[in-house]
Amino acid sequence: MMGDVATRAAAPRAMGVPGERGRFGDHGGRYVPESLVEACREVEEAFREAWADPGFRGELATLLAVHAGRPTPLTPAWRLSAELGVTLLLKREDLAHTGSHKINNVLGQALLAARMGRTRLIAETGAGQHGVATATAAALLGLEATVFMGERDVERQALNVFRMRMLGAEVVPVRAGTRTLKDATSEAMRHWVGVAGSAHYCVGSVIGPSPYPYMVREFQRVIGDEARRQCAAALPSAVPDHVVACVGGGSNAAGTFAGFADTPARLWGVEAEGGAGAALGRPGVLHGFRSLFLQDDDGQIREAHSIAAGLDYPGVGPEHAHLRDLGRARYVTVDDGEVTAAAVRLARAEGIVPALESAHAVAWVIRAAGSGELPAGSTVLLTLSGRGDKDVATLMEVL
Amino acid sequence: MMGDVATRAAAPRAMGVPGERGRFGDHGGRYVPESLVEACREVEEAFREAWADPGFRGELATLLAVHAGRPTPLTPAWRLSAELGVTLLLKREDLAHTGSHKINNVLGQALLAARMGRTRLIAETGAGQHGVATATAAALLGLEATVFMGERDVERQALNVFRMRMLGAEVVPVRAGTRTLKDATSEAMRHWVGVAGSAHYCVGSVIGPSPYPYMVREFQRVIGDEARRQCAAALPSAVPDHVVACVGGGSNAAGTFAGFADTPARLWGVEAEGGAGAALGRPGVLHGFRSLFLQDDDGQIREAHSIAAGLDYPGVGPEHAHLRDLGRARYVTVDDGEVTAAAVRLARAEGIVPALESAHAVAWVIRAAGSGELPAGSTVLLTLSGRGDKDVATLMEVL
Amino acid sequence: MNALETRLRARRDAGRKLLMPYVTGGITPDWTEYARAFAAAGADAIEIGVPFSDPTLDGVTIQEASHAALTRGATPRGVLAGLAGLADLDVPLVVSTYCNLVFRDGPWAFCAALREAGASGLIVPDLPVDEADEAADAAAGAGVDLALLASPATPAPRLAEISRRSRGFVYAVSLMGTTGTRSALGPAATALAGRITGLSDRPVLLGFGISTPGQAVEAARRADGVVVGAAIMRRVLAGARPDEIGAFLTAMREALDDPGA
Amino acid sequence: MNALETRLRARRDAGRKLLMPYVTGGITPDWTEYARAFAAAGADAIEIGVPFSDPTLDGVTIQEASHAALTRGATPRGVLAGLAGLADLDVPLVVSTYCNLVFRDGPWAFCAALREAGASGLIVPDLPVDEADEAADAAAGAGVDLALLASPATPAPRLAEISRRSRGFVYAVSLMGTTGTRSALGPAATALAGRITGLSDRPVLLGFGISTPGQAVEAARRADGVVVGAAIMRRVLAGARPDEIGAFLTAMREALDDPGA
Ligand SMILES: Cc1ncc(COP(=O)(O)O)c(C=O)c1O
Ligand SMILES: Cc1ncc(COP(=O)(O)O)c(C=O)c1O
Repeated sequence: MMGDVATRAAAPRAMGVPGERGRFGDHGGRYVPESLVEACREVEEAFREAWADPGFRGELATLLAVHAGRPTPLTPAWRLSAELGVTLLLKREDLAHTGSHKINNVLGQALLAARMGRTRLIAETGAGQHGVATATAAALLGLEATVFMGERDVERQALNVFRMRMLGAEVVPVRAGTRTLKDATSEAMRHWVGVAGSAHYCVGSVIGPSPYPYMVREFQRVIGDEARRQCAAALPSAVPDHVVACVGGGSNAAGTFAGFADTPARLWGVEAEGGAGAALGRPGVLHGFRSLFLQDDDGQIREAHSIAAGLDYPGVGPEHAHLRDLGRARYVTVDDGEVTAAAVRLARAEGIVPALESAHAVAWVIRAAGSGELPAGSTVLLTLSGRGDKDVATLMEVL
Repeated sequence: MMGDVATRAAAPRAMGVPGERGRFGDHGGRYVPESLVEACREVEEAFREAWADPGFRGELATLLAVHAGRPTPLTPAWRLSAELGVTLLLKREDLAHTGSHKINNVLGQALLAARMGRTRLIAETGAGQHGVATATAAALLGLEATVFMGERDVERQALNVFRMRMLGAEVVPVRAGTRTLKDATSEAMRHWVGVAGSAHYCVGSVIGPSPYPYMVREFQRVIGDEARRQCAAALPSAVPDHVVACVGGGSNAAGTFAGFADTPARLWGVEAEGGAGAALGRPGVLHGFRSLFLQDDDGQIREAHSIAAGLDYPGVGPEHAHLRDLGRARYVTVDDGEVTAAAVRLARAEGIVPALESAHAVAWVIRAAGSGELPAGSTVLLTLSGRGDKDVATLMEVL
Repeated sequence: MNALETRLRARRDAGRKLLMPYVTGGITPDWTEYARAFAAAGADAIEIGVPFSDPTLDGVTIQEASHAALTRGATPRGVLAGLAGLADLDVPLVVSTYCNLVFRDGPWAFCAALREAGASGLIVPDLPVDEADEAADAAAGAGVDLALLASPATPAPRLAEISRRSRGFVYAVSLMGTTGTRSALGPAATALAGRITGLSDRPVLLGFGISTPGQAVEAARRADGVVVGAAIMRRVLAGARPDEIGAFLTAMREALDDPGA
Repeated sequence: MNALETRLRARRDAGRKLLMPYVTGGITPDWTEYARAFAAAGADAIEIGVPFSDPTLDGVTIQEASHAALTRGATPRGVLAGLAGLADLDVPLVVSTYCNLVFRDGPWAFCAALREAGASGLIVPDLPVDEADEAADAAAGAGVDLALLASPATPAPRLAEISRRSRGFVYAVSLMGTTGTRSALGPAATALAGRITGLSDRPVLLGFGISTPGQAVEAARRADGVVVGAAIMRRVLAGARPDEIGAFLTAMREALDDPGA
């Protein structure tokens, strides 16, 4: 850990534009079949050009405002704060259209896809949140949508499958491998190879080949940018002492962190014990990027396990791996029991039933409050990435 | 209809403060057991005092903003507008916390209850939306909550029952009568009689004894006030030609209409064919107020039937009965088939899966667009009262 | 002063404690036999409920009775026709029902029909004094006494108004709750009766929850009499025949007449 | 120039069309027998897949084969040990696998292990040329040829770079898709082979979807040879023994040798 300070000082400004070939330190890159290199390059070029275009940004900002309900509020968790002895502010992505932060990214990519002349979106989904968001954006912009979903998830998430179909999307059950998110992602990539000229692959988190981790973070940074302004108005210190978000692939966390990377705020990513790519993973390459993955000694990828379907991914976005290397963010884990208890506690204290993914962040704050990690009196911004409606059936089983 | 103009001219300004004893023309009033008169009077006094207090209003406005996500956006329905030949703007109550406009009213009443020193909220609920909203507001303000729900609805809406319990509310199944909303409302009133000193009855719509219809309309007028401002920014004409909302008890419609009562906008309330108190009901008294109710020749109340649980009420708020008498608003009906088709169409065109209640308003616009009622080229504000997540299981059965 | 109030005052003034039993009209095919049994057991007035689909002030027993009667096909018209068949009884008949049935064809028509059926009183539990003007006029016009209800929560000036405007008697609600039997009479009950008798010399009947002779005696210490409803209907729903109800009321009558026994 | 490329060039220059069959290492207990059958049938090189849990560029057949091999307990170490047992074959062995397995202990260690096991070539389908520096150095250091893939979507300057930096041969991907048998070879396939041969004199093998002698002949018209994978593995998964696969390849060999026949 002695090296940390030097590394940090030497590091380029954290969370800026990634280095050459989409690198975040040692991580990132574009490890895709040659057949997809050109497609990725086109996405990158189109994104860089669009992102530099105030017209595109304005169009996206308008969609986010009039369709998705941005800005989302910053809610002081009065009662939980009093109980925990810290000042806890919740960034309410659960109030965004379709119920989570996923819509921010998806509207950005859908708009980009339309600008690129693509007529169809491809997406992978686990619990179905990203799939529903993609189907939503596609409907809104008059695009088609094909969503790949592990066969097991199709069975477990019948309601979301129906929502996607109602929104006009085609849902393709994936029978390969473990028949869950990891395999749906592989299948979406395979499918993209054949249709890259007409379809855009709408990746759901800060994962995938370059430029996806950067692009998705930029589309999600609206969370952090808004929260930064809102904290400035809500806190005497303007900037919170701690910034906390759950991490699956890491998009809500990346979007949140991006707003605070240049502040003294400590950044915390909370992972599921059984899907802790950043906290417990080892360097590797999957789905087009180099990062940290749960894997065995041979390099075979492990299946992730979490009560929160959205955290059921064995890896983590490359920028998180880099932030961990830099020591700029820290990654911690909570277990399923802590998560369900935290969900109930937040519901009772604040009248908010969080997504089980988001409850991971809450669980860690509950555990850490008052400890050396999160001393009493701290101010904490927590991104509540989604609402718990989708998880009620799961909770009914376990509570 | 020749009398209309005269009546309208002679009428007091529509949607102002109700007349003596909570009257809206012939309707309203306070037809409650003597044991509840004092409780109603206390609520009225407390409400009038609070509503005149900028401190209370400020506190409520803050809660609505930081907790419930207000203002909700006004979304131009681009694609559906083009298809229908009218300009359709959606007021997005589906994006409010807990998924519908119900939270607006409930936060107001919960804040009032706390101000009155009450420690518990009582509520009736049908599908569970108002119950979830009440449980939410109670949790947020540290109050207890008891929610009465027909036994049949408890079975049909298991997820919402669980949500309420997770939020800390007690859910009481009502075994009386038809075991649905009407009976839950009766039971909530019976229960209130015994505990009025310590508990506040949080009525879920613009129904009930005075001051509820007025108070709930005032708490919901935030919909109309926001929409009025948003329309002024979005429409060259500033005011839409038509304002449309679904009507169960009528709270989202009343809140919406309140923002446009003093404009030339035509007001349309859309009811379920099987629950059309305003369109098909006859004068009567139930649940503490005089209004229009579905009933037989003897005066026995009919059970309502709608695919949308929230419209499954045999009456309508007294102010709607009055607006109908005045000719200031018109009430129309759509059937279940039109409603499910409209829900699917909105999903596909705009990426929004509406609550089946809200889909009633959409269905009517789809039917009427281009007709004499809603001529081509009209501008239409439609309040989308809630999101369809709760209805996906129902839709899966019928589609 | 109409027939009902005249009769009740006279009996009270004669030192008798008043007993008004209740039956849900139409609960059985021969429901009027219950009224006859009430009369035989010494009832001073008989309350007949016209069942309503949504009896918001009733507890489970009378809810169930109303539901059963409606399921059997009971209608306001039918119940009033039954009443007309009781013209030979020398006991005032008091109809109780909810606003919606009174207002369906308007209170004037409803009260005229009551009169025609031989009823001399009317109770409408969801019609508080503030809303009672029209119904009171209609009742007065038909020569029917509209009895108003008072509750333990009613503040003093309002209680005075209710006592003043009530006709026939004042119906003192014994507790903050719905109809239904209770194991004990609360302290609010007799206190309310006392408050009313201090404001008006109109007969005061205490109701809600009175189910045993002991409770009736206790209630009648401050009130002029009692209403017994759910305690009867619970038995009727369990299958008790008119003579069995008669026996139950006879015991109550005796206790009221001789509280020391 | 390492062993693999030297051999392939020599054969090509001698006018022979090259045949590189593929087998998933560990797919059966005696999987190396398939490699022996390949050699016996006239393979010019043998591709051995080291199965990976998430084969994102493979179609259902090789996915299934990888899954089956892993379920049987196949590991990179085990597959390489199997390779070492094939040292007596006079056919270059080319290992194909995904980045993650190459990078697990680092490409230097991986390539050294390949070398030790007797492999002379390496294919990593998710390692495009831009990311290949370190692996290329490691392979070169170990004397292993890292063959790069080119696809119909690869633009001209990039194709030149791939052709230049590839070692052993250039792997021309016949179509925009995953591995797996196809009913016909698309026009993109031979066009790509032609584009590459115009840029470099390194042998060009066309792969993905080649499943019949006719397709092989067609492919070899512009390319220097073919890779046959899924067509073999489909048979293996269906239970075909090494001699049956040998017969299948013999037919292909004959067609390549005598396209006119
Ligand atoms: C509500 C919610 N939060 C978090 C996640 C995890 O994704 P990420 O780490 O990219 O934010 C998901 C993924 O489905 C989600 O639905
Ligand atoms: C989404 C939604 N819309 C409308 C209604 C009907 O209520 P109201 O007519 O009071 O707006 C409900 C009631 O539950 C509802 O949940």
